[in-house]
Parts: sequence; C-alpha cells; structure tokens
Amino acid sequence: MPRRDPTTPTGARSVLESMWTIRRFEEGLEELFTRGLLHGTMHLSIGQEAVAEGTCAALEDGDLITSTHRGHGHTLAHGADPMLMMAELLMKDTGYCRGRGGSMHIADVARGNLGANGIVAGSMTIAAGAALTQKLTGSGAVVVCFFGDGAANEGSFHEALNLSGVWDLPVVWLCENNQYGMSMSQDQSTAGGSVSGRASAYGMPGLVADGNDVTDVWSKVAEAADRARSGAGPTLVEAITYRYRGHSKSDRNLYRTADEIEDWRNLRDPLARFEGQAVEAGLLQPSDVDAAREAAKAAIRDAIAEAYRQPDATAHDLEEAAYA
Amino acid sequence: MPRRDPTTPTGARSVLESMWTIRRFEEGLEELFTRGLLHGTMHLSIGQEAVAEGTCAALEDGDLITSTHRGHGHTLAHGADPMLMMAELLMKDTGYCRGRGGSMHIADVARGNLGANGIVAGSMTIAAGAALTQKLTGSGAVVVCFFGDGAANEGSFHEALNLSGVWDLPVVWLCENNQYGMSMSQDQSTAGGSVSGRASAYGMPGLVADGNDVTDVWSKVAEAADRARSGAGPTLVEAITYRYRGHSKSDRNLYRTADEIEDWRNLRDPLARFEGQAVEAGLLQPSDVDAAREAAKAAIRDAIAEAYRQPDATAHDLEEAAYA
Amino acid sequence: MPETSTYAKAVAAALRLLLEKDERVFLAGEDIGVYGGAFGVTDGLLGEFGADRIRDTPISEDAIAGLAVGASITGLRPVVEMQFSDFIVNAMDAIVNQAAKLHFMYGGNVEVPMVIRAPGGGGTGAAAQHSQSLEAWFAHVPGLKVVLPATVQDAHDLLLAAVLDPNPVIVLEHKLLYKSEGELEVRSRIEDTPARLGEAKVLRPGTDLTMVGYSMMTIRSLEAAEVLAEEGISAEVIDLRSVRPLDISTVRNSVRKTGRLLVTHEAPGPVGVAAEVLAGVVESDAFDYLLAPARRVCGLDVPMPYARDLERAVIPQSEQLVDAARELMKA
Amino acid sequence: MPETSTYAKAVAAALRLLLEKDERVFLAGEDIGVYGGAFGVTDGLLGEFGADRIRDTPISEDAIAGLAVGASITGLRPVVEMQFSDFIVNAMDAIVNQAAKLHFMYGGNVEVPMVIRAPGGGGTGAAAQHSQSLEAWFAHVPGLKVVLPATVQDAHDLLLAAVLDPNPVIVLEHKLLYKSEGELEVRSRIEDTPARLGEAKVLRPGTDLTMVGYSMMTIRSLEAAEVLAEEGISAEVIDLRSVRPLDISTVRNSVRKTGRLLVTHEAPGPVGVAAEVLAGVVESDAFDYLLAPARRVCGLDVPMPYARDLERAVIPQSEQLVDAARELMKA
Ligand SMILES: Cc1ncc(C[n+]2csc(CCOP(=O)(O)OP(=O)(O)O)c2C)c(N)n1
Ligand SMILES: Cc1ncc(C[n+]2csc(CCOP(=O)(O)OP(=O)(O)O)c2C)c(N)n1
Ligand SMILES: [Mg+2]
Ligand SMILES: [Mg+2]
Repeated sequence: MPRRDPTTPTGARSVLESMWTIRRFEEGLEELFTRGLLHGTMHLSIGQEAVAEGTCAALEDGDLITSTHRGHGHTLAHGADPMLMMAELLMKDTGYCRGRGGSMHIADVARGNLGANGIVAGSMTIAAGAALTQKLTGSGAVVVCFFGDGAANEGSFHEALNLSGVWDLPVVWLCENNQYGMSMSQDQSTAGGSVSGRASAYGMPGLVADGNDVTDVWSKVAEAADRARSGAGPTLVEAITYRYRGHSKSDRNLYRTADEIEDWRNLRDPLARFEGQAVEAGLLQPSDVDAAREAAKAAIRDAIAEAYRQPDATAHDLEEAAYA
Repeated sequence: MPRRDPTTPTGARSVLESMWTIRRFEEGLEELFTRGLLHGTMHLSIGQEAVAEGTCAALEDGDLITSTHRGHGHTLAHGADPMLMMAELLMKDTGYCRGRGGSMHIADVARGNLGANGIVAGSMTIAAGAALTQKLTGSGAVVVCFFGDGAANEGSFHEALNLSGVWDLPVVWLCENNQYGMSMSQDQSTAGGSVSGRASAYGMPGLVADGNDVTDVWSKVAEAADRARSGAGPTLVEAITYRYRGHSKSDRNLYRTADEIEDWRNLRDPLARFEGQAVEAGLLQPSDVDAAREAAKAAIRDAIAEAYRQPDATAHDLEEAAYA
Repeated sequence: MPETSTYAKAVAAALRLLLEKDERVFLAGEDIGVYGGAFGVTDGLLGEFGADRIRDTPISEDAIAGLAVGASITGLRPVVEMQFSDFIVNAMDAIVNQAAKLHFMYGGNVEVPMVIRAPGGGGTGAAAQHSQSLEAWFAHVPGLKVVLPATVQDAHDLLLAAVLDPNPVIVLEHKLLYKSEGELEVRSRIEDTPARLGEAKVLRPGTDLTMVGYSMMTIRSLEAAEVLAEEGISAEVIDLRSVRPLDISTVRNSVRKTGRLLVTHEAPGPVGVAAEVLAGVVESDAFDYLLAPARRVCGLDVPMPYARDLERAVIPQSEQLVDAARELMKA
Repeated sequence: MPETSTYAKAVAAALRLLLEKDERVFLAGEDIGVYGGAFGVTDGLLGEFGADRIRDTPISEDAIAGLAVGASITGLRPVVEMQFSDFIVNAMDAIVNQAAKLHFMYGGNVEVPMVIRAPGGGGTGAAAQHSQSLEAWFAHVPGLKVVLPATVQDAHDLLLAAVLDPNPVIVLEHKLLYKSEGELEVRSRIEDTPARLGEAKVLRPGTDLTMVGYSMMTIRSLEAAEVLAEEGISAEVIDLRSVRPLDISTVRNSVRKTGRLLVTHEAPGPVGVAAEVLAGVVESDAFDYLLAPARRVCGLDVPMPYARDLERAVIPQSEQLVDAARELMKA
C-alpha cells in the first residue's frame, strides 16, 4: 500500500512537506552554486516537484527507482537524506558517493534508488534489468524508471520498452515531460508529438498525468504500479510538467519566452496548487501548510549546516576505487 | 514513373523474369556453396522475391536503396549485374567489392544501391542521411530502406524513424517481415506484435502489403514513394512474407515446423502466384512465362560461367585500402 | 578426471555448472535458446534449465548489456552473450558509461557482477562487420576486466572466474577456437576454478626470446615456437589470458631472461594491446635487458576482407611469427 | 593578418568558412542551433545560415552519426557534433562498423567524407560520464582519422583539413581549451589550411628529453618545459595533433637526438595512445638511442570523479610532468 496518500490528512501533510523539501533543497543548491561552493554544473527540477513526489509517494517500501541527470527530486522523494546529498555536492567524504559522483550521480541503493544517471536514457535498460530481477525472484517489488521527453528519442528507450513488453516486466516507465530536451521543444524532437502515444507501439497502456497535480500523478502511478505488481506488465506514464530554471547553469533560455515561464510559475505551480486543493478539501488547515513549509525550510537549513561540517572527499584511496 | 509495371503486359514480363532471376541466382549460390566454392556463410531470400522486385519495380531511376544481410534480391531487382555479384562471391578481383565484401556487403552505388549491410538495422540511419541529401539538394529522388522484422527492435530503427518523421525525409521504410529474426518469431521478439503498428508512434502512415503478392507490394511502395517524392515525408511499409531456407548456413530450423515451411512454399509461392495471376489476367501467355523462366536461367548460367573466368581477388594492394 | 573436449563444449560445461550451482545465474542473448547460439555453444541449455534462465532476447544489444547491469546491481549474476563481438558496438553505453563506472561513480555503493561473452576474430569469411577483435577498447576502460581464453581448459576456468568476480567481465572467445580440442577437467564447484583474472601463463618455457600472445594468437605462437625449436631457437611462449588486468610482470620476468620480445595479436597494431605490452616492458628495468628492438606482429591495418586469401593476408599466420623471431635473433 | 581569438571562436570561424565556401557542408547535432551548442561554439550560425544547414537533432547520437554517413556517401559534407565525446558511445556502430568500413568493404566504391566534432576531457566537475578522453578507441580503428587540436590555430586549421579529407575524421576538442586564447589567422579559403592530417609539430625544440602530448596535455607539457628550462633541462615538446595517422617518425627523430622519452595524455594509461608512441619508438632503431626507460604520465586508471581535488588527482598536472622529467634525467 502506497507510502503517502495525498487524499488523507496525514498523507497530504507529508506530501506537501516532501515537495517543499525538494524545492528548498534546490534553492539551497542554487545559492551554494552562486557562492561558488559547488563544482561543475547542475540540473534543477524546480517546478517539477509533483512528478517526483506523486510518483514516489505511490510506491511501497522495497520498490525501486532509477533516476536521471535531473534527479534531486526523485532522490529526496524516494527517501534520501538531504544532508548526505548536500555533503556529496559539497565534495565531502561522507556524501552519498564520497564526492566521486556529484549532482548527476547520486544513488541510494539502501533505499531502493538505483541511481541518477548522466546519460540521457542511460538508466532505461538498467531499469528493465532490475525489473527482471524482481520478476525472477518473485520479490513483488516494482521498478519505476524516470526519464525525460528528450530521452524518448534515444534508441535505449525503444529497446528497453520493447524488452519490458515482450517479457512483461514489472516496471513503470515514468516520462517526466517538461516539454523541452535542453533547447528542443517536444514537437521539434518527437515525431508523432507524444511520448505516451508510443506506448501502443509496445503493446502497453499509455497514461497521461497532469505533472503539476501531485494527486493526479499519484493515482496514475499507483494504477501502473498495481498493474506491474499483479504481473500484467509495464505501463508508460507521461506526466506533463514544466522546468522553471534553465536546463543547466549554461542555459540562456533563448528557446522559450519569459511569458511562458511566468505563466507556468504563476498559474500552475505544483506546490501552490496542492496547498489550495488540500485546504479547500479540508485535508489541511492553513496552519498545516505553514508548518510543512517551515519544516522543509528547517530541514534543508540544518542539512546544509551539517554537510559543511563533514570531512572533505579524499584522493588517497582512489587508485583501486574502480573495482569492487 | 515506375520502372516496371506488373499490371501491363511488358511490365509483367520483366517483373516475372526479375523474380526468377533472383531465385535462380540464389539457387546457383546454394550449389556453389555445397561444392565448397564459396567462403563464409550466406543468407538466402528464396521465397521473398516479390518484396525485392515489387519494391524496386515501383521506383524510378535515380531512386536509392539500402539493403541488408539478406540482400541478393534487393540488389538484383535494383539493377545489379549478376555476373559481378557472382564474381564477388567467388572472390574475384572484378567482383562488386573486389572480393573484400562478399555476400553481405554488395553495393552498386552507380545504380543507386548504397549497399547491403551485415549489421541488423545498420543501414537505417544511413538511409535517413541519404534521404536528407535528397531533400537538401532537391533531387526529387526517394530512398527505400529495406530492413527485417527483427531489425525493428534495434535502437537504430527508433532513432532513424523518429528523425525521418521530424524532418519529413523522403524515405520509405520497407520492413521485409519474414516472421522470424533468425530463430525468434515476431510475436516473441516484438512487443505490440506489429512493425507497421509502430508507424503511428512516429506520426507516419503504416501500410501492410502481402509480401508474396508482387503487385500488392508494388502498389503500396508506389504510394509510399509518391508521398515521399511530394515532400509529405516517410512511410512505413510492412511486407509479410516467408523465408524458405534457414537463416544462414548454420540453421537447423528447430524453431519452426516443416509443415509451416511447406505450406508457404506450396500455397503462397510468390513466383507461382504471379504467374497464375498474370496469365489469368491475360497479361502473359504461358509461353511468356516459359520465356521468362528460361531467360532467367540462362542469365544466371552465363553469369556464373563468366564469373569463373574473372581474375582472383588480390592482396597486393590491401595495405592502403582502408582509406580513400 | 580430464577428458577431451572442444573449446565450445568447455564453455558450455562452465555455463551448465554455473546454472546448476548458483541460482542467481541466468543467460540472455540472441538465439541462445532453441537455436543453441550462432556457434552452438548454448545448445541444449534451454531444455535443461528452462526459458526463465535461458532467455532469448530481441535483437537489441544495448538492452542485453543494460539488462545485465540492472540485474547484476540488484543481486543476480547475468551471463549475457553478444552473438558476434562486433555487435557490442551497440552496447557501448551500457558497458562503458554504466557497467564500468557505477561502482566508482556511486562511491562504492553498488557492485556490477555481470559477464558478457562474445565471439571475436576472423578466419570465417564473414568479412568486416563480423570478424573484429575489439579487446583493446575494453582494456582501455577502468572498471572493466577482459579475458580471452586460448585453451579448452581456460575457456572453462576463466568463465567460472569471471562469474565469481564482483566486477563486469568481458569474455572474448574466438570463433576459430570453438572447434579446437584439448584436455578438459570439468570443475565440480564454481570455486574450484584455479584461474585468477589477470594472471598470464608461460605455456612453453624458453631462453632465446619471449613470445607474447592471447586467444588464437597464443596457438599460433606455440606453432611458431615448435618450428623455431627445430632451428635451435628456444622461444618462451606467454599466454596473457587477460588483457585487463594485464600481467606485465610475467612478461618482464621473461624478457629479463631472454632479452628479446615478440608480441602478437589479430587486431590491428595501432593502439592495440601489443603496444601496451611493449610500453609496459620498456618503462621498467626490463628495458635494460632488451638486446634488440621489440617486435609486434599484428593484423594488417584494414577491415577484415571476405576472400580467403585476403583474409589470410590480414590475419597473422605462424610463418610470420617464425620470420619475425628469426629476424629478432639476428638483431 | 593574425588576431587573438579563443579556441572556441577559432572552431566557429572554421565552421563559418566551410559553410560559406562549400554548399555541401551542413552541421547537425544536439542544441547547436538557437542554444549555440553546449559550449557556445556554434553560437550565431543558425541565424547566419538557416535551419536547413544548422540542424538541431533529437537526442539520438546513433542517428546523428548515421545520418552523417548517409549524407556523405551521397555527396554532402556533414560536420556533426557529439555534445560531449562521452555520448559517442551511442554512435559506435555508425562510426566503427559503417563509416570506417564502407570504403574498404564496398571495394572502394564509396567515400565517406564526414566529420564528427566532440568535446572531450575532464576538469569541469562533470564527473565520470562527461569527462572521458576516448581517442584511443578510434586510433585503433582502420578507416578513421582522429585529430586533437591543442592550439587556437590548430582548432581552426585541423577542422578545415578534416573536411577536405575524403575519409571519416573525428575531431576531439578539449572543453578546458575552448576559452584558451591565442593567435589566429582565419583562412580565406578552405584549401588555405596548412594543416595536414597525420603531421605532428615540434612546438618547442630541445636537446635533453622529448616530451610528447596532444590536446590539453600539449599545453601542460609546454608549461613543464618552461619550468625545466629554468633548471637547465632542455625539453623538446612535440604536439602529436593527430593520433591516427600517428606521426611516429617525428617522435623517433627527436628521441634519436635527446635519448629520453616522456609521453603524456589525460586518458588512462592502459592501451592508450602513449603506449603506441612508446611501442613505435622501441620497435625502431630509435630504441638504440634511448638512454633510459621511456616514461608515461597518464590519467589515473579510474573513472573521472566529481570533487575538485579528486579530479585534479586523476588528471596529469604539469608538476607531475616536471617530476617525471627530472627523474628521467637522473636515470
Ligand atoms: C546520451 C546523451 N546525450 C545527450 C546528453 C546531453 N543532455 C543532458 S540532459 C539533455 C536533455 C534531456 O532532455 P530530457 O530527457 O527531456 O530531460 P530534461 O533535461 O528535460 O529533464 C541533454 C541533451 C546526455 N547527457 N546524454
Ligand atoms: C546488430 C546485429 N545484431 C545481430 C546480428 C546477427 N543477425 C544477423 S541477421 C539476424 C536476424 C535478423 O532478423 P531480421 O531483421 O528479421 O532479418 P532476416 O534475417 O529475417 O531477413 C541476426 C540476429 C547482426 N548481424 N547485427
Ligand atoms: Mg525534458
Ligand atoms: Mg526476419
């Protein structure tokens, strides 16, 4: 049974807090980046929190996910410790990857997160293999593979979905469609114009969810996960959402208008929307909303503070580190 | 306007002769192979002649094709000289590839055959690129890419079809569906169960042709080629056919029944069928049929005889041969 | 007790043992089931172990390697096959960006105990796209291990050792060796394999020059050593067996003794494994023992042609090794 | 007349010249249009030459390389980009089994005049999947040519030469060099490029030891040579520029003069280009001129880590080159 149910008071409270935690986490990263405390680049999912949370809230403990280059939200929603994530980004030895992975490569295998991946569609065939393990061992667990709209044009997408179809693998293909692959709008990059529309090519159902409505994502994913768990095979779920920030730190946003961004931010923000819905539905009191925001803010503030105090990543044991 | 029109008396005569030429060519190869005169293995298309001929007859001079590991039929139907093909297989210096390519790698660029390919789906992105050339130069030519049912599960299939869709490339994706990829039946290998059914995933029409009815293949390909030539973009044509022989020389045919093979051979043979149709329709007289068979037989007999007389391939100029 | 077996049957016996003794092991690949594999290696296994563990896949090499990554990091022991090693080009992301890197990149939190078997090499008339020897690429990638058995016993033992290893291992078999015969002791337990990944073997001791090879070229080196012996030239033949890790110390020790080095492989010379062997010797003190410039005998630097004579001209033959050794002795 | 330019702008100027002078030239790649490329190299070209010739592609590397093969064998001159050289793993079939082999395999009936540009190398904190140096793979493949410009002028001239060549050429640029500045003479005609593929250059003459590198490591070698000069050690610095074909004779000539060899690259050592350079020297008479074992200074044999200090520890720094040179002089 799902970890967090946004249609119940307690569930709504933790779902909201989880989404705020993701946003505060990435806003915190932005600040650290601006202050020059981080290395490399990063891909922020601000505006897409409902996809990560709606999906992971619908899963059960023991279920697995694979994530992407834009994976902070998936990782947090699946239960990662923000302090250990911050420590990784701050190049600390106690970070999730001991400072060897960074933003694009956080894995939290203990909690069933098989890892973020810097290669677009790179985790899709891996997810198929992880799902095969569940099938062969009869674990009853389900694998959710997050991928973007742009990833749907990689050959790996095709091979992974076809394989999951012929083998009836317990996997949910979760397309986080933020409508752009870097600068390419989906209609420029995607023949046929729809990712979920490709599900039938693999004999699997294709569901579309409002990716800025956490409850809608949650129910569609729950349906797909049930189907996978029951042995009926894979489902392709496309969650339509939007990325507020640039693709990465080098993005000048020349491929879209400021108005488009503002519209999404002002009219469809997933956090504001859920707060409104939950209060209106009487699931949450305005005080609960404030409490959730405060809790998230404090959690990230503390995570950053504690991450600072961690020992720096070390090069002394790199030599042998490529091998188990 | 199409090279050969099977619905006219003269067209029917040459279409029939062409199909017989393909069959006699491959039967000739089988004999040479049994006599130990060939090296390596080969992939015969006996039973599939109507797909090669129906397709290439529907094209115009200047149109291009890319072929597969099972490409003797495509190559002959597109105008290659059987003597030069035999010379290649007999390891002669005057063969199409100077003895460097063999059965899987015959190209006849002068006649618009960009080449057979030993890599399953290996020619699909190449065909997309060749089609882009036609589009950018406004040549008005069309590219036909032959591929098998098994190839439709390679990532390259996906990337090539998607690209052709977003760029409206003048290409016809010709799936020669002989229902097996080596030992894998199509329903085992292909989620969704149909290759043409995948066309919609790329926003292009998917047509199904009776691959053992040369006239049906011819008209479906003509329709697709017109569409490409008019600038309306790619079409996926799936021609259902059957391979009489094993996949290659090492095949023990354990994955199908002798009855299945016999049924196709006795009830649906593309040559016998077209002869029946053409005579019934009054397009050909029985004498024309005999003449076509005889002409094909003689052509191959002469080709083999002349190929024997060619000088052997030579290793003396290999050193620099990797570079133009 | 040892029996005679072919190289192909030695591989099959290892697969059988693995499937019997370790329920986490499964096989996946193209036409490995009812067809028995393009070279017959997996013939019969489907009947013995069933379709859950002997998995025919669609023609999707990227998915084959990728599923092995995903299955191995979640506890299984996949042994997957690339029907020809040439097709591994379609699986490079899964192998190089994923399998080889996950353990390091995730800070040691995952292990990727997967094995990829793939037949390589030429000599079958299959031409440019079905005859390559690509070991050099994988030997260049940290995180991978790469072995190339030359003998019937090694075809068995190295595969067992590969599955025991917690890292991704690529086992490159040679098409021409599948039918070769030799003594085989079938192990009764997986752990009984005496093979250690990264250990070279001196197959023939000698004093005048060191001949280094692997896979098919180990066999050719042994043939050449026979001929040389008749001429009174004593060649030490080293079978590398593994090109990553590479057992350079065994080569250095031999060179310190013989003072002459001849390295061979079927792959083209430029940036191949032989270059690494030469470099590994001359950057060590073994350099001081070299009495003459080291020699490489590698495949001609062209794609593999189809015609028999041309193919023969591209692949190193034992006569060439003999000639090169003679010249080395003169220098 | 020469002006100062960045390496990135030198590449852009070459692309502009190619697009202006040869209507057969077009560009294709991910985000090369309005985005201007991940590193800004193609910034502005879409506006100048239009969407027909500056083609944004879906995220489909296999298709990007494959379309270049198809377009080039039918008469165009594609110059395609892999956004990071790491993603080229998705295009290996098109590059290795197709582009590199078609000319030979089809008996010389086709030419494949395509160019692939790809930024490689580490130092940007992008970690294991965005920092690789994969030139060794392509340098091993007959049918390909591989160049790695180190200087601003070469970033311009080698790209022009690559497009003039009738064979598939891979141009590996280095991310850290894009912002580097130097003198640039923009050619007025494509044929005016003085660069020849396969020609190394002595960038600094010296007498005591030979330092060989390419790409970023050429710059580090020059830095090291400066430091060594102050200590009275005269290092000759050779920029390989091309690793296939490899200009080994320039290296041999230098070694015959200096007697000492130090080769460096950012990629891991095992079966890398440096191994080929060492091998190419010691299998020739230049071997007899070596006064000490040759040395390699290569990237640490691990995937690229994220953390700044770790990344620094993996990538060769000029200090390491200085130390290695000092030791070489002692030997
Ligand atoms: C194989 C590969 N190609 C290209 C890239 C560069 N790249 C990183 S993210 C990205 C866009 C991905 O788009 P999408 O899948 O929609 O995910 P999003 O960034 O929108 O979350 C690109 C082109 C990459 N990392 N891997
Ligand atoms: C990339 C790749 N994978 C596998 C093979 C081995 N192989 C050659 S043909 C073939 C079957 C292809 O099936 P299909 O596409 O249906 O063509 P058919 O043989 O039926 O004509 C296979 C698996 C190959 N040549 N290339
Ligand atoms: Mg997107
Ligand atoms: Mg088929």
